[in-house]
Amino acid sequence: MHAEEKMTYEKWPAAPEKQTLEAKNKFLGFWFFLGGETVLFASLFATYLALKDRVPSADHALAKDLFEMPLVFLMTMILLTSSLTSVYAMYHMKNFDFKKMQLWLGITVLLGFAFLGLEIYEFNHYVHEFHHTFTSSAFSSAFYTLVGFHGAHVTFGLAWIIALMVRNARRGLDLYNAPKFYVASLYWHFIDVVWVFIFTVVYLMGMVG
Amino acid sequence: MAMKWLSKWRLLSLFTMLAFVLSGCGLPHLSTLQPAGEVAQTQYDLMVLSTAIMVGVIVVVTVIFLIVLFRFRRKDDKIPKQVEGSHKLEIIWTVIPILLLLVLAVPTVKATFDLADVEAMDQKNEEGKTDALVVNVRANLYWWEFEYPNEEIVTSQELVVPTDEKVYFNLKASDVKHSFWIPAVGGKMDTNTDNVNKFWLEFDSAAADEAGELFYGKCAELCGPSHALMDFKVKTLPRDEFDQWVADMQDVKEPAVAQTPKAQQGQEIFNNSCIGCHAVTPANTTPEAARMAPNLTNFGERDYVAGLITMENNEENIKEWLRDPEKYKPANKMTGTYGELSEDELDALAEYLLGLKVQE
Amino acid sequence: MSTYAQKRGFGATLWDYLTTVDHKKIAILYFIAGGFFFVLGGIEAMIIRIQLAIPNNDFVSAGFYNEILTMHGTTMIFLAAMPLLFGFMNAIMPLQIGARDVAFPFVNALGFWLFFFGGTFLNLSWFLGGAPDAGWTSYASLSLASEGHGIDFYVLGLQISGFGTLMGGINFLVTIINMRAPGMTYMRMPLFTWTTFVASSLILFAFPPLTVSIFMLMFDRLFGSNFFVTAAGGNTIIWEHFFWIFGHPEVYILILPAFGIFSEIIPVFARKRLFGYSSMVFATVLIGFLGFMVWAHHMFTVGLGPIANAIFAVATMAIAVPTGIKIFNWLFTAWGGSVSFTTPMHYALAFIPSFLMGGVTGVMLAVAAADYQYHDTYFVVAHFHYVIVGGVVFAVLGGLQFYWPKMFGTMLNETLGKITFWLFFAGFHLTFFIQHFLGLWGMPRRIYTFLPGQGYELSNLVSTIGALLMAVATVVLVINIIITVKKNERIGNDPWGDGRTLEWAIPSPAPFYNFKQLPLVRGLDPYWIEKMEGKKGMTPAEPLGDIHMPNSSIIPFIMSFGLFVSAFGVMYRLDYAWGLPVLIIGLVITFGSMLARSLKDDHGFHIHKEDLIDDDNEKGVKA
Amino acid sequence: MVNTQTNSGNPETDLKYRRKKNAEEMRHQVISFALMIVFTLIAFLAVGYEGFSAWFAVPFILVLAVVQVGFQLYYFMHMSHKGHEAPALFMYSGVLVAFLTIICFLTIIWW
Ligand code: HEA
Ligand code: HEA
Ligand code: HEC
Ligand code: CUA
Ligand SMILES: [Cu+2]
Repeated sequence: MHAEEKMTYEKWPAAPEKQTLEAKNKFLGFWFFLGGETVLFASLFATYLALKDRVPSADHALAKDLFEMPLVFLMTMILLTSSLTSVYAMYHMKNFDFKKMQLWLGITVLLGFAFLGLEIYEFNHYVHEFHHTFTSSAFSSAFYTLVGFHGAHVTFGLAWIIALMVRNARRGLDLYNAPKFYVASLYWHFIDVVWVFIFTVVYLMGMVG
Repeated sequence: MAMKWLSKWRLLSLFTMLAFVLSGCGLPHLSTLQPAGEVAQTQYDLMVLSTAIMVGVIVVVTVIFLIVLFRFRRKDDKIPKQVEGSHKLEIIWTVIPILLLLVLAVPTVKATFDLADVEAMDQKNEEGKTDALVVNVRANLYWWEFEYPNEEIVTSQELVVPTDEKVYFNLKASDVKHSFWIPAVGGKMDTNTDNVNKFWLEFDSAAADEAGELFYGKCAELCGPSHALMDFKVKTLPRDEFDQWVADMQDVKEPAVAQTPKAQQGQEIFNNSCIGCHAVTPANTTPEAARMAPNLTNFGERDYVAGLITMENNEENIKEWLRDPEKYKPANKMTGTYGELSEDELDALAEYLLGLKVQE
Repeated sequence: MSTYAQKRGFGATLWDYLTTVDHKKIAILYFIAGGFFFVLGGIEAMIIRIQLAIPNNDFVSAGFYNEILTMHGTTMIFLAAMPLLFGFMNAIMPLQIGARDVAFPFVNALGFWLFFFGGTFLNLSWFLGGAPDAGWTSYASLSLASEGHGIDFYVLGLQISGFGTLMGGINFLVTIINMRAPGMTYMRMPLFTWTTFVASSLILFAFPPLTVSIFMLMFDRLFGSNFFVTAAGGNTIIWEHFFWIFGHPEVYILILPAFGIFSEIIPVFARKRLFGYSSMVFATVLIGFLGFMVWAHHMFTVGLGPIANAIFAVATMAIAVPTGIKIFNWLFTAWGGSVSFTTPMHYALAFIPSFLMGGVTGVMLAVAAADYQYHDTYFVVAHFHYVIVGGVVFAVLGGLQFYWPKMFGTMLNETLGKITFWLFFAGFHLTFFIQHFLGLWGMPRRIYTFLPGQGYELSNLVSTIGALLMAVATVVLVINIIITVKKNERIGNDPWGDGRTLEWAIPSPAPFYNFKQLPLVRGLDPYWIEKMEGKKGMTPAEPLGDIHMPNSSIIPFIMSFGLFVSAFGVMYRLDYAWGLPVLIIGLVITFGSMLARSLKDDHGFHIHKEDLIDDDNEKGVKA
Repeated sequence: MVNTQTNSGNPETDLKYRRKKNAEEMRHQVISFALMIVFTLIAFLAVGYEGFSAWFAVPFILVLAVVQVGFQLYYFMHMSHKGHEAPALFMYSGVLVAFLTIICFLTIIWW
C-alpha cells in the first residue's frame, strides 16, 4: 500500500497513523522527541524552582505578589479544552471524516490563539504593573524563560497545525498525511501536559507562597 | 662569572629535582604525596588504599591479558570452539569487584564526613567569637586575602597559621570562581561567588620543619589568563610565635612612618598613587568591596612579590613588578592604574615597601 | 531524481554530497569533517604541549593559551570524537541490522549539516576576535566575565551542533527499533548496534539539559537575563550541575560506541563468538543507566556537603562493576580463540590495559575525600586522556582500519597501520602516564605555564615528546589513507575472512540500497552461522521486489545554513545595526525551508526490480 | 508494509465495529476530560481556600497534577494502547532524569 494512494472510507485502516513504515518511524521518533522535551522542560522547571523569588533587592515583586487566580484559571481551562478538541479531531480522523477533523482542529487553533493572547496580556501586565521584566532579577529571568518556552511551543504548535490544515485542505486524508496530523496532535497534548505542571508549580505553588 | 654560577646552580637544582622524580614523592612543601597535616594524611591514606586495590585489579587483568597474548596466537586455520559464556565466571567477576568497592567505599564515606566537620566554627563564646582559629579566605583575580575575623586583622598573599591545631576556613570569591589549595596540607575547596564554603586544615609541625616552614598554595580553578600564577604561600609558626605575630599586627593602628628619606619619598608616592587600593594597616574595618588589592602592612616580611616564586622579595624584583606587572601576571588588575613611574620613584617605592614590617 | 552515474565531475560529486540522504555517504561526510576537526584539535594539543614543554615558556600568551585549551577540549569532544563515532554508526549500524537505510534519511542529513555549521561557526571565532577561553566546561562566573565574543561563539556553535546530535540520536533509536531485518531480535543485535542504541538514548536525555543551560548562558550574555548573576539573585552552581548532568553521560556517549567497535573487532580476529553476549548487553544498559546518577563527582570540591558527596562517590564506584564485566568478557572472548594480530586487533588489545588504567584512576577519583586532592590537577587530565585516547581514539583508529574496506572497498595498508599503532601507543603512554605524577606533585590543570623549581620540568618535557610521537603517528595514518586511495585495489565482501555480522555479507562498499533482498537472520552473528553451514551468503527473507528509496535534498543544508546565519545576527545584534536583520533573515531561511519541506510532498522513488536483477555484482543501478 | 488491521472478512461489519469502538473510546476521552477539569478545579480551590496550610496544599496539588498528566498521556495520547512500549520506556526514562534534576536543584543549589 503506497502512502499517497487515494483513500476511501472502506480502505481506511484502524490505525492510519501507523500504517506505513514511514508513519511508524515518525510516530516512534516523535515520542522519543517528547521524551527529550520532558527533560528539557524539567531543566527549566528545576531552574525556576532554584531561582524562585531570588531578587536583587526587597522592592522586587515576588511570586505571591504577581499571580492572580482568575486569569490563570481561565488560561488553564482554555488550554485543557483545546486538548479535548484535538482529541475530537483525531477521533474524526480515525473515522475518515476529513471535514469534521478540520473543524475540530480549527477550534483547537482558536483556543490556542485565545490562550496565547491571554499570556501576552499577562506578561504585559507584569511588566507594566510590577516592573517584573526579563532582565530585572534571576527570578524573572527564570519565570519568563520557563513560561515563555511553553508559549513558544504553543506558537510553534499553532503554526504547525495551521500549515497542515492549509496544505491538506483540498486533498483530504490519506496515509501520507494522517501520521502528520496525529503527531501534531501529540505535540499539542504534550504542550498541555507541560501546562498542567506550570499552573501547578509556578502559579498555584507561587500563590501558596 | 655570574652566568657560570647560575648555570651551575641550575644544574644542581636539576639534579635535586631528578632525585625527587626518582623518589616519586615530589617536593615536601608542594606534594600531596608528602602529607603535612591530618587532612592530607587522611587523603594520602585513601590514595594508598585505592592504589593498592587498583594495582591488584591491574595485576589480575594483566595476567589474563598476557596469557591471551601469548597462548592463543593463531597457529593453524582451525575454528576454535564457540563458547557462549560462563555463569560461574560471570558471577566471580561481578562479585569480587563489588567486594573491593565496598572496602573502598566505607573509608571514603567516613573520610568525607570527617573532613566536612566544621562544627567548631558554629560554637561561639560569649564575645560572639569562636574559640577555634578561623580564617576568611577571599579569592580575587590573581591574589588572595586572608582575614582573621576573631583577631580583626587582614593580610594577603601569605597565610600565617599556627601548627598542630585545626584551622578553620571560610572560603569565598569576590569576582569569579577560584579554588583554594595547599597540596601538601590538604585537598582543595572552591571559592564560589554564590556562597561561603567552610572546611578545616591542620598543619603538622614536623612536616612544616621539613618543608622549611613555607608551603606553596595554588588556585585550582581556571579563572582567567593568570590562573597559572595565582599562587600564595603559607607560613607556619608555633602557637606562641603565631600569637606574637597577631599581636604585632594588631599593634599597627596607623600606617607606619617610613624611616629613611628615600623611603619617606616612597611613602609619599604611595599615598598619592597606591593607597586607594592597597591598605597598609591590618584592621578589617574597611568594607570588603573597598579592599581592592593585597594588604601590604607586612609586605616587607613576605618572601615573594605577588606570590610568585620567581620573584623573591627584594628591591630589584619590586621595581620589576612596579615597572610592568603585566609582564609577570597577564591581565592582573593593577596594570595601568597608577601612571608611569620614574626610576627614582621606583627606588623610593621599593625602599618604602621593603620597610613595611611588623616584626623585628 | 537520483543521480547515481558512475563517473562524475567534481561539481556533480559535490552536489551529490551536499544533497545526499544516504547514510553511507553521510557517514563519509562525518568522517571527513570529524577527521578534520580531530587534526585541528590535535594541533591545538600540540600547541598546549609545546607551551608546557619547559617552564616559563612564552610560545603562546596566557590569554591565547586559554583559548587553545578551551578549543582543544571542545573540538575534540563535540567536533571530533562524537562525529567520528556518528560516522561509524551511520556507516555500519544500518548494515548490521539489515536495514536499507536509517529511519529518517532527511533528518540524518540535517543532523550532519547542523553539526557541520555549528562546528564551523565555533571555529570562525579564531578569525573574528578570539575563541572562547573559559575551558570546555565554561563555568558561569568566568564565562560571564569573559570579554569579547569568544563565549558567544561557544554558546551558539554548540547549540547548533547540539541540535544535530540530538536528531542523530533519535534517528538511530528509531532505526534500531523499527528497521531490523526479519529475525533480527534485540538479543541478536551486534554489540555495536546495542551500544549505538544506548548511546543514542543517553544523547536523547543528556543534550536537553545542555541545551537549556547554553540558552541561559546566551540569554545572560546577550539578552541581559540574570540566571548566573549572583548580584541579581542568580546562581552559578546551576550551570555546573547542568553541565555535568550533560557532561558525565557525554563521556559514556563517547565510550559506549567505542566499546561496541571493540566488541566487533575482537570476535572477528579471535574467531570466536563474543563471550557472555547477554551480560555484555546488560552491562551496556547498566552503564548507560548509572551514567545519569553520578554527575556530581565532577563537583566534589564545590561544597555540596558530605551527604551529596558520599552518595555520588558510591554511585560512581558502582560503574566499575558493569565495566569490569565487559573487560573480562573481552578477555575471555580472546581466551581459547585463534588470535590473529591485524592492525585493528592491535588497537583492540592495546585498548584493554590502556582503558583499564584510565578506568581504575576514575575509581580513585570517585573517592570523594581523596578527589579534593586530585581535582583540577593533571591527575584528572591523565585519567580522562587514558579513557578517551586509550578508549575512544583507539576505537576510532582501529575501527577505521577495520571498516575501511566496508566503506570504501579498499584495504588500508597493514604495515603502515601497525607503524601508526606503535607510534601512537608509545606516544600516548609517554604523554599521559607521567601526568598522574605531575598532578600528585601539585600541578594544577589549565595553567598556561609553570614556574621553575617545583619539580615539574622533566616530566612535562617527557609528556611533550610523547605528544609529538602521536602527531607523527597521525601523519603516517594520513599517508596511509592517501596511498590507499591512490592505489584503489578493490576487495570482496568479507576481506578480513572472518566477518560474523551482516555487513560482511554484502559487497564492499555496500550498494546504495544496501540489501537487494532483506536477509533472514537466524541467530547471533548471522553471517557466521551461514558460513559455518557452508553457505556463501545470507538467505533472503523476501522475494526480489521494488525498493523504495528517499529523494536527495538540499534543504537540510539550507536549513542549517539559516541557523548559521542567524547565529551571527544574535551575536552582533548589540554591536551593529545589521545584527537584527541578519538574525531575522537567518531564521526566515531556516523556518522557510522547514515549511517548504513540510508543504512539498516527498514520496521518494522506487528502484525497479528489473534494474536490480541484472547488476548482481555491481554497485550502482541504472536509474 | 502489510496491512495489520484485524479482519473479520466482512468489511461492512468491520467498519461498523470500528466506528462503535471509536465512539466508545471517545466517550472515555470525554470522561477523562471531565475528571481533569474537576482535578483542576480542586487544585485551584485548594489554593484559594485559606484553611489549608502550604504543607498540605502543595503536595496535594502536585499529586493532582501528576494524576492529570497521567490522563493526558494514557488516554489523550493513547499511551495505554498497545504498540506504545518503547514510548512508555523512554517517557519514563525521561521522567527519571527529570526527577533527578529537579531533586538536585531543590537540595544542593543553595546553602
Ligand atoms: C570516555 C570518557 C570517560 C570514561 C569512560 C570515564 C570513566 C570514568 N570516570 Fe571519568 N572523566 C572523563 C572521561 C571519562 N571518564 C573526563 C573527560 C573527565 C574530566 C572532565 C573535566 O573536568 O574536564 C573525567 C573526570 C572524572 C572525575 C572527576 C575528577 C575531578 O575533576 O575531580 C571522576 C570522579 O569520580 C571520574 C570517574 C570516572 C569513573 C569512576 C569512570 C568509570 O566509568 C571507569 C570504570 C572502569 C574501570 C574501573 C576499569 C575496568 C573495571 C574492572 C577491571 C573491574 C574491577 C575494578 C575495580 C574493582 C576498581 N572521571
Ligand atoms: C576526545 C577528546 C580528547 C582527545 C582525543 C585529546 C587528545 C590529546 N590531548 Fe586533550 N583534552 C581534552 C580532550 C581530548 N584530548 C579535554 C576535554 C581537555 C580539557 C580541556 C579543558 O580543560 O577545558 C583536554 C586537555 C588537555 C590537556 C590539559 C591542558 C591544561 O589543562 O592546561 C593536555 C595537556 O597535555 C592535553 C593533551 C592532549 C594530547 C597531547 C592529545 C593527543 O592525543 C592528540 C593526538 C592527535 C594528534 C597529535 C593529531 C595532530 C596531527 C598532526 C599534528 C598532524 C600534522 C598536521 C598535518 C599533516 C596537517 N589535553
Ligand atoms: C587598581 C588598584 C591598584 C593600584 C592603584 C595599585 N595596585 Fe598594587 N596591586 C593591585 C592588585 C590587584 C594586586 C595583586 C596583583 C596580582 O597578584 O594579581 C597588586 C599587587 C601589588 C604588589 C604585590 C603584593 C604582594 O603582596 O606581593 C605590590 C608590591 C604592589 N601592588 C604595589 C603597588 C604600588 C607601589 C602601587 C602604586 C604605585 C600600586 N601597587 C598601585 C592593585 C593596585
Ligand atoms: Cu584563581 Cu585560578
Ligand atoms: Cu564523570
